[in-house]
Amino acid sequence: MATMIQAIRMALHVGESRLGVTDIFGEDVGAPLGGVFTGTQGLETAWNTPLDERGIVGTAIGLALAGQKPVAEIQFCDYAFNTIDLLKLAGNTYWSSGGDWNVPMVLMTPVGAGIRGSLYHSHSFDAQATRIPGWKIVMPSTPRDAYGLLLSAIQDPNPVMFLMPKALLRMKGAPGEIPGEPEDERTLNQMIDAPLGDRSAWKPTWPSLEDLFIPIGKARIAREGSRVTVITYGRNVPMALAAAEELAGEGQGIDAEIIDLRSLHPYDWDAITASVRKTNRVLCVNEDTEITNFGEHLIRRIAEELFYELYAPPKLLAGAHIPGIGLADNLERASVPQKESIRAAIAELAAHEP
Amino acid sequence: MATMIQAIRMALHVGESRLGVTDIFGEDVGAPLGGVFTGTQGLETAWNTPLDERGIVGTAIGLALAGQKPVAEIQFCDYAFNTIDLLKLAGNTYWSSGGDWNVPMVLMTPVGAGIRGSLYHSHSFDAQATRIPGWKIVMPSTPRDAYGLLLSAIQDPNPVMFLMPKALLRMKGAPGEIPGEPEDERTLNQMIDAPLGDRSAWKPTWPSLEDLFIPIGKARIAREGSRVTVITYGRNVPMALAAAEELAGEGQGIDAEIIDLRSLHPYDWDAITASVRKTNRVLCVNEDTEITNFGEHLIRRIAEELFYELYAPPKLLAGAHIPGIGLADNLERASVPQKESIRAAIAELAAHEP
Amino acid sequence: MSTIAPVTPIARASERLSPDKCLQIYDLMLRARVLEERLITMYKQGDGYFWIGGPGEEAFNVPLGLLVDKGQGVDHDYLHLHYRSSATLLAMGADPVDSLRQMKNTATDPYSRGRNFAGHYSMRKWNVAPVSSPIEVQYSIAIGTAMAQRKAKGISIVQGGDAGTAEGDFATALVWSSRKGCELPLLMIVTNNRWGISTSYEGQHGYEQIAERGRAFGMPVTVVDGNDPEASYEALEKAIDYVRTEKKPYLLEAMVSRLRGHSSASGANFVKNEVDCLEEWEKKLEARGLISRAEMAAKRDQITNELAEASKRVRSEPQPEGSNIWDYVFADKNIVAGEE
Amino acid sequence: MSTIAPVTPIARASERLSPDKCLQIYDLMLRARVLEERLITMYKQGDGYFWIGGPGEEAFNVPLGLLVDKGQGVDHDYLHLHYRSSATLLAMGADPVDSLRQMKNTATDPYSRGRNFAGHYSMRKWNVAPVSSPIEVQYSIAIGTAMAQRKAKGISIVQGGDAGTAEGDFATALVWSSRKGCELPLLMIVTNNRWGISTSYEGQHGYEQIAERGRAFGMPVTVVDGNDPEASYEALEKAIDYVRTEKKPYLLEAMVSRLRGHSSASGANFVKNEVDCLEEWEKKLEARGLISRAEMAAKRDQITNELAEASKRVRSEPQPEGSNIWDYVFADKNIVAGEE
Ligand SMILES: Cc1ncc(C[n+]2csc(CCOP(=O)(O)OP(=O)(O)O)c2C)c(N)n1
Ligand SMILES: Cc1ncc(C[n+]2csc(CCOP(=O)(O)OP(=O)(O)O)c2C)c(N)n1
Ligand SMILES: [Mg+2]
Ligand SMILES: [Mg+2]
Repeated sequence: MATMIQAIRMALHVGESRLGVTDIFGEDVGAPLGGVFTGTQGLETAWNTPLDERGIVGTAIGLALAGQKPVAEIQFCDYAFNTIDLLKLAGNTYWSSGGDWNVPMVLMTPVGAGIRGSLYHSHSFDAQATRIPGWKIVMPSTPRDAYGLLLSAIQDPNPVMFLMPKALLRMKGAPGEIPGEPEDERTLNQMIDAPLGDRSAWKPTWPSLEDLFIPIGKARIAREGSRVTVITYGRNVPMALAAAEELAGEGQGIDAEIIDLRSLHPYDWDAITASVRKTNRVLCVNEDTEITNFGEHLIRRIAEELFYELYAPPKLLAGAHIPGIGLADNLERASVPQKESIRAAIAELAAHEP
Repeated sequence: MATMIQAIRMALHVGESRLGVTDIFGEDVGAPLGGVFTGTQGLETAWNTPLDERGIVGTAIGLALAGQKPVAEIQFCDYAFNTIDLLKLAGNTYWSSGGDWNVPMVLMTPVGAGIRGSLYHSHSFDAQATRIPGWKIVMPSTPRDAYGLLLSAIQDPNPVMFLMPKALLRMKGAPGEIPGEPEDERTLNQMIDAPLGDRSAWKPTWPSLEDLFIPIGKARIAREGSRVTVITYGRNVPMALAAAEELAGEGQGIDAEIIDLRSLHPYDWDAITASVRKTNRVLCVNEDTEITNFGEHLIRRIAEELFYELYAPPKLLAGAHIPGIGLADNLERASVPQKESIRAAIAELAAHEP
Repeated sequence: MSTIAPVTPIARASERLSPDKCLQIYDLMLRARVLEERLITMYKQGDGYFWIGGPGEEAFNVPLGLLVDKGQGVDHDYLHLHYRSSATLLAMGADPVDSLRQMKNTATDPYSRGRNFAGHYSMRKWNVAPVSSPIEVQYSIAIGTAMAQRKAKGISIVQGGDAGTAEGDFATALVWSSRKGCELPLLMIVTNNRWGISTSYEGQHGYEQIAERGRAFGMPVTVVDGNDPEASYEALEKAIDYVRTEKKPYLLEAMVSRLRGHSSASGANFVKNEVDCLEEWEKKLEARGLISRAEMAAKRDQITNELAEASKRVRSEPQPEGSNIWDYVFADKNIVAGEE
Repeated sequence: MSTIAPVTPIARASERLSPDKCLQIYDLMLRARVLEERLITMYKQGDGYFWIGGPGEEAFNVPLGLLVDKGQGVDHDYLHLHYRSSATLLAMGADPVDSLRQMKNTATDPYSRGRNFAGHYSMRKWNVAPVSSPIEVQYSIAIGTAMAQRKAKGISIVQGGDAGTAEGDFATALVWSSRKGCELPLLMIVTNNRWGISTSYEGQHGYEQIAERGRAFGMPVTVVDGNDPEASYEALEKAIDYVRTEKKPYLLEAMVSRLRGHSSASGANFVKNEVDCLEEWEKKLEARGLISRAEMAAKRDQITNELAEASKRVRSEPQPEGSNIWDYVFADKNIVAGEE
């Protein structure tokens, strides 16, 4: 029953206690706050950096080169765009040095809309991230996946980006889905959530967590279905599931398969292929802006390699191609996919006959 | 008969002499060098900045806000990746201020491979640029288009990015294609090219250049054809033309239509639609890395909106999705599209029957 | 404030402004404070999604607003502010109701049409560049307006917080504004409240005062007690005058308080362990016999009521439509260059 | 060098190194110079696409290479160099033939497998981080290795040019390395040749010497005559010793020459109006009676011939295959952490 942010915190604890994590750092990551979303509360190696994202990424690269295992945070992905050159460098160091230096760092950053974050707390990062070769990119949609993907990210010898869908950070998982978590939600909260008010004397009590390495590159079939394939990740997974359930409940035979990609690079082409061969109709859903979007890569590849499997034009549902996400609720909702628009897109695709 | 770089220089001269350009600046843009590709030699308002790309972009935004007309250069687009946040800001200022402030700046930067530039002088920028809403993005493939697009960029009240395909900068145009240029190539060189050696006393003599505003958003049909549509821009245009001519010369009826997009955002969807409806087969060619690539946007949209027009799977030919372009000739050639690979792709598409 | 290094002594003032000016400053400080309180109330009542603002900076920001040469174009001053600048805007004459509109993200919000957070001002008619959330980018942008003013009457003024000076853009402004022979008329202000969000000044800096960083670049630097409106007024007057006359850069650091925490994300409750400049100023004005406690209370009540009324009216103003997201993507006129 | 500010007096040396050390330095300076000349010849003969390197920096870079604690891991020194560091590498013991291989972009190039430009070294076994083309990013990365060394024996050394200090990353290194209570063992070196590519130092900086910028951060700063190997040796010894002992940052600026212009893009021809440190050193050694002109000439001939021979051999080494582009995209072992 951990929330996603608790799952992340527990994974970081496992990281620093037995996977060699030496430094967890970023703006407001250390005490007393423990991260603007509480993701780093109570961790032993968490510390506050200067307000300088370039310094954060540079430091992570340097620590990694020195054989450490850094986990760096950019407070919101919206503030990572002055570091793209450094991210590219982290991604090309192993290649440009002909295999001389690998860069084992993890970069975590909250992404996406859904919290009325206005222009600079609503950005997506998946399109940008998948454009940076040499990085592995993961993005969970459940607390369990968050835990298991973060452990794998920490263990990977390459730079790995861990995108945190901020609208899902308080989402609760199924009881016991994180191996070793206490049965009871309140027990967990009392063990690992910092108290309100003065925390100077507080220390967390960590449950005896077990390993769970969710392989990078493997998708999860979040719902089996036969009529339409929906390829999505992060915040849009529960939305797509809800849309699919609604449609299924209506008894029109609209049975959507939902692929939770989890790993954006490398991604699970086998899972995509198998599903498209089965349903013959495909929808990609994500929040990033529409032009030069990662979903467009997936659709381009599907159109190129699975053209003759398709009974309907492949479809993308993505963020509007506009300069920002506006604060007012109407603006935010009109800017990124919603359950209703996903539902309509699935229904529209399902209507196509071969 | 001007080269593309001369055409750019002449457009900048027109800009500063009658379109209100107040400042042309960047690293090594001013005297004595006049730009690493000579694009700013002899210009009155050209000056050298500190070695700081963030300062260059910030200064351009500020000058624009103050009612000036800046043309800023990033020496190689490879060095623009620490300024993406500022580029996003330039692109969102009109929108976020609800129409209060527009940002009339031009950013020019050389892009692409083809000069054995190794990792950091071979980058493309089209995928990155088209991901930044609020910008117009243009990229010429001929000296005439360079001249006409740059004049339009200068006149536009929005931020406009002028991508210079560096492999084509010395390419010569047809005589007289730039209105007002002298008939004779040597005359032009003597008028506007800085001498070797000491240039402290040199001043250019500018021809009486006429206006040519190539509309942003309009493609050019570089070659008419009926069997396959090739959508491309910049360096790949002459390559695609050569491939098409070779194929046409072989008399197998493989007649490719080449669309030189010229304007990447906004782009000419009408021209694309008309061509795809005619040929029913489509190939996108560009040098940027393959995943989350602008050509993938075009193909996704074509697959979505023109699905039933297609006789063959749409195809993308793009840069390999690897961390860099290697120096050795074999590496560079294997990394980005070449005439041979374009030719093979056209032929393969042409072979598909409805 | 024992940590202030002797090398850049803090500028302090004694009674030196006229009674009228003192009361004008008081009126504006009070209005700014009450406005922020109203915005916080709106947030707490669900009439807004997020609050960030400047309670604790009024004693510095009001003088700034009063001293600016307000107008449009290079012959007036450009302002590149951050999200704690409401008092500056009010002192310049902005309508506080517009701030309520931005808080409530109404379609009538003149600063961003319901798109941006509270405190993200934009006023081209007064050279107020759009406030944007990313920390410190305004320092790089201010270089450009200052460059456009090398031969004009106006100057550029850029302001940001202490933690943000760690960003490269702060160094960029120092480097670009001080190039020998190409100095820029740029006043750089750091409003130092000794906090990032939750990260304190201690352990993040290698010097006592941020102003030290200007010295290497040959520019005058001053640290001022930003909780004292008279000291602030004088320091700003001196700095602005220098920049306007010499056409050269100046770095001014103001020590201020953060009275409501970082933002609504940290609760926006009043903190008790920082100097409250308004309270201090009230004490001084009372001691000088310029205004009585009763008059102060009446004034506060009146402003509070006005804004409470206004916030009710704003509630009924229209929200933007979803389709509005497509407005203002591209300009078709060059308005900043005077095109109508 | 009349422009050097008195506030940070240039460190100069008189005869203070032993004759053996002097001759060792001479030997390495000469080898480095001849190597660069060979690389330029290769470029001019079409045996390479681009040349950039360090002729004119030998008197500083050789002492640096000799003084570094060479080895692998945090207990040795990390080096974050730029593209003019061949003399440092040679002084550390690198094989000059490997530089020829990188110039010719052969598959045997150990630094980048034919992928990167000449002078872009990478040697994990000696803690030499990969040289990358983007200016100044090494200053941000060096923070990380220095942080890993707070309790280790090694230090981090980062080096870059003068023009590049305008990038925010230079300020980032100053800020992060000097945080009170969290100082880093980081030696920052600026090799000041008073040029960007074609942009001269004049008019780009607001101070006489870049070293001034370190003062605000409370770190020791020195300017040294980088054309004098003895002064350089002493200044480096002092700086390295300070950083190693105190575990705190130090900023060292070395005034050097650029003897072949910026790169092959500007012709790579010898310039006559700059001090040639090798020539100066030869004069001194001759005056001190340590080596004769004839011996010098013989030595130079011998090295020149060796490298000419080597470059012929390198010509026949294999080029990388096109399919090699897919190698080394992802690591499957954590080699930097010691995994084999
Ligand atoms: C580039 C960037 N990084 C991070 C943030 C998130 N953030 C918002 S305010 C803040 C702290 C700012 O502290 P300071 O500069 O001292 O200004 P203050 O809020 O104290 O006035 C941070 C980290 C941001 N807005 N922009
Ligand atoms: C970020 C970045 N911007 C621009 C360039 C292009 N460039 C290569 S060297 C150079 C000049 C560097 O001058 P300086 O830092 O003084 O070093 P020097 O070459 O003089 O040793 C420039 C502008 C680059 N390599 N990286
Ligand atoms: Mg602060
Ligand atoms: Mg230099």
